[in-house]
Amino acid sequence: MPENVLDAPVANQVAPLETDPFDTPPGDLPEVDGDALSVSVDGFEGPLDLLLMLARTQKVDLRKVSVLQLAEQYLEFVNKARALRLELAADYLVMAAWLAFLKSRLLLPPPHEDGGPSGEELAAHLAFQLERLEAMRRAAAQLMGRDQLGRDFFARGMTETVTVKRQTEWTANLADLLRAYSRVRTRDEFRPLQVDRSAIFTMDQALERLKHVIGMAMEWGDLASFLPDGWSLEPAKRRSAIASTFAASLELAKLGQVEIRQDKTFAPIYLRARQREETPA
Amino acid sequence: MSLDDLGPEELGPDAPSGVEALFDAPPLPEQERMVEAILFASAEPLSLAQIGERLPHGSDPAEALALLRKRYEGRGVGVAKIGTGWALRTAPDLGFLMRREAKEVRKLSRAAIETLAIIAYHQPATRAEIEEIRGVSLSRGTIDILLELEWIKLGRRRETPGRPVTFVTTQMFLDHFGLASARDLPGIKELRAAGLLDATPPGAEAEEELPPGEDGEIDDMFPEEEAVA
Amino acid sequence: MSLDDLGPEELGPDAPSGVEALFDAPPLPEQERMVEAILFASAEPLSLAQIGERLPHGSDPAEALALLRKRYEGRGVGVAKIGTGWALRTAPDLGFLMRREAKEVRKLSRAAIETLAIIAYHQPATRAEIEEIRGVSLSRGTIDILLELEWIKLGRRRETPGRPVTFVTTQMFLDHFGLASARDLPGIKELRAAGLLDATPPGAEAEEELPPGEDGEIDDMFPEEEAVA
Repeated sequence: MPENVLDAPVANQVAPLETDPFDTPPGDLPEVDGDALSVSVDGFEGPLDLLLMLARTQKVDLRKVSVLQLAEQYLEFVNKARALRLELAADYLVMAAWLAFLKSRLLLPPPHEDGGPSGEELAAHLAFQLERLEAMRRAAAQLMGRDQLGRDFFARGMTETVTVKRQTEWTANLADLLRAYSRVRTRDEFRPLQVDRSAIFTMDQALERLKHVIGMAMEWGDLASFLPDGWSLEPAKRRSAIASTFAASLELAKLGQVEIRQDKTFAPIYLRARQREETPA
Repeated sequence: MSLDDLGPEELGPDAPSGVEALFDAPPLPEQERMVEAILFASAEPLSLAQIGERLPHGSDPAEALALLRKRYEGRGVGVAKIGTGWALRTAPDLGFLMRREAKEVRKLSRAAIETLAIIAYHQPATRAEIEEIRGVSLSRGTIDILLELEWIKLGRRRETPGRPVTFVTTQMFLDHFGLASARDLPGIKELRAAGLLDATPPGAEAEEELPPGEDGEIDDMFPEEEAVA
Repeated sequence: MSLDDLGPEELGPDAPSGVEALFDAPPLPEQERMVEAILFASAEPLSLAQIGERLPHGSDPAEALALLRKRYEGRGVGVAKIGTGWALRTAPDLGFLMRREAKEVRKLSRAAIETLAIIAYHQPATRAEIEEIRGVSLSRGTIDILLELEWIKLGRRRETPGRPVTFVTTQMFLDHFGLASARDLPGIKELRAAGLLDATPPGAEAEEELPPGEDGEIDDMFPEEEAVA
């Protein structure tokens, strides 16, 4: 079993990445310190980021990283986090499941030709992804470490030489253009909703109808059976009728005219007229 | 005599390096380079004292500036005295080359950029269509500015009653916005994904944006606009 | 022999002025002065063609620029190549003198910096490719900050299902980081040689079961990714 990464002080392995002076505001850093109890995935940008950090604890060239060992390290991390009842985002769990699958492929003898990729191929691809991510991080740090315009080297400070002919140049950039279009289209989406009223069964209508028919319903009846004729077939009309009839039934329950029953969540809702004789006066 | 009193003349360009060198002014040619960079980058003319403040301790700004003025004599750019300060300026006799630089750069108005965006996405677009999408009538100046910038031009007339003129974007438009073609403009979903569209009103995700420039019929292009009062 | 055939050499700097001289290009040293003034006055890099447009008819902008570059070698200000353009910029080693000119640069998030690097090294890059390399989905605001800075722009749509938009870096990006071209990005040759700018490990089989979180998008850059479990 590899060393327990949760217990290992790994901060120093993370360090090379954090030397990038332009980034990583405080709080952005992965937080895995010597204390076994402080397991946090908050600082990681997803499972791949966490895997990369774990891979670094193997202290080998990323090309030589043991993917099997890495899978175990990750699964152990996830188990630990779960034991501590930490909420893990779904993608961490998906990655855990995939790594468990990869582990089994790596450990079991190669299956008969099922056409799927071998465990080694999957492992090679994962190792490649880690190496590529690390390479991009290093490239990003190198890029930001370059001399930058307006900080290390400069364009001319004064803007205008000759003011012979005043000419207005209108300018806009691509972000302006795209924002403008977004704005126009959003405004469109916020226009007052105009619904085809024919598909709407209003609550007033439902209340009127329910008041009339509930008086005859001494037995429990499914809410759906109280819908007006012709409103149950078309989905849009049915939805509207159910919503308004349900709202109307709540209203009548408040007034003490109706009783409502539902056996469990999402079970059918039953209504009946309030049984007067059972009510203590 | 302290090191600070040593001008570069005393030490010369071959002054011994070492601990003391940290406190020495750089050689005069280096100071001249420095004055050149300082004047170039400064947004306003600088006095000799201001130049001196920016140079390493012990430098001789007057001497360095004199060298620089000499170097730029007769060049396309020169060291000019402006009030009590010094600045790099283009040579007065070359002013005729610079006329096009004398521009006042202003951000395009909101109406103009929205109009432009609608034309870019829905081209060819008529004035009525632009007004319909923006929900306000279009002022004359808006289209004029865009035409003048040569970001839009007239397209074919629409073969509908009244045969309205249409507007389309130009190659200059593509050049200015760094686009390979109008078809490369992102759709609504992609705009939202890029964070350029902030609000997501309920039900909005159903909307599928037509890729621009697909040349759809006008009726296909604005299907949801019919309900507009 | 027409006057247009006369190079500046034939006429010399002392060529008689008058009506004919209007049609001659000025002598090369004068052209160099002009290029100097033109570059000096322009805030943005100018291409050789743009410089040529501003020079008198018959001038040789390439030759004049070559002379100018030589003249500015080792100076406090230099002629920098930025993409397809040229601009005057202060020498990077003198940056410390210009501290007070330095603008407060917006601190970019780690996500934005990595996204920029991925676009720069893998361009043109789609959103899905950026997400696949980083292993997380792009948060809102990342792309739009880079667009706002004008460090990236839209490239051609990928001609694959969904026709996703692509992103490429701009000349402003090159200018900001002092790069002559995207080929001069630090370490790009090594990364390419190591296969790290490819979609799959060297020698990998085309058909693969990929780790989760991959989009399986088909395109030029990642042609093998279609098979996702």
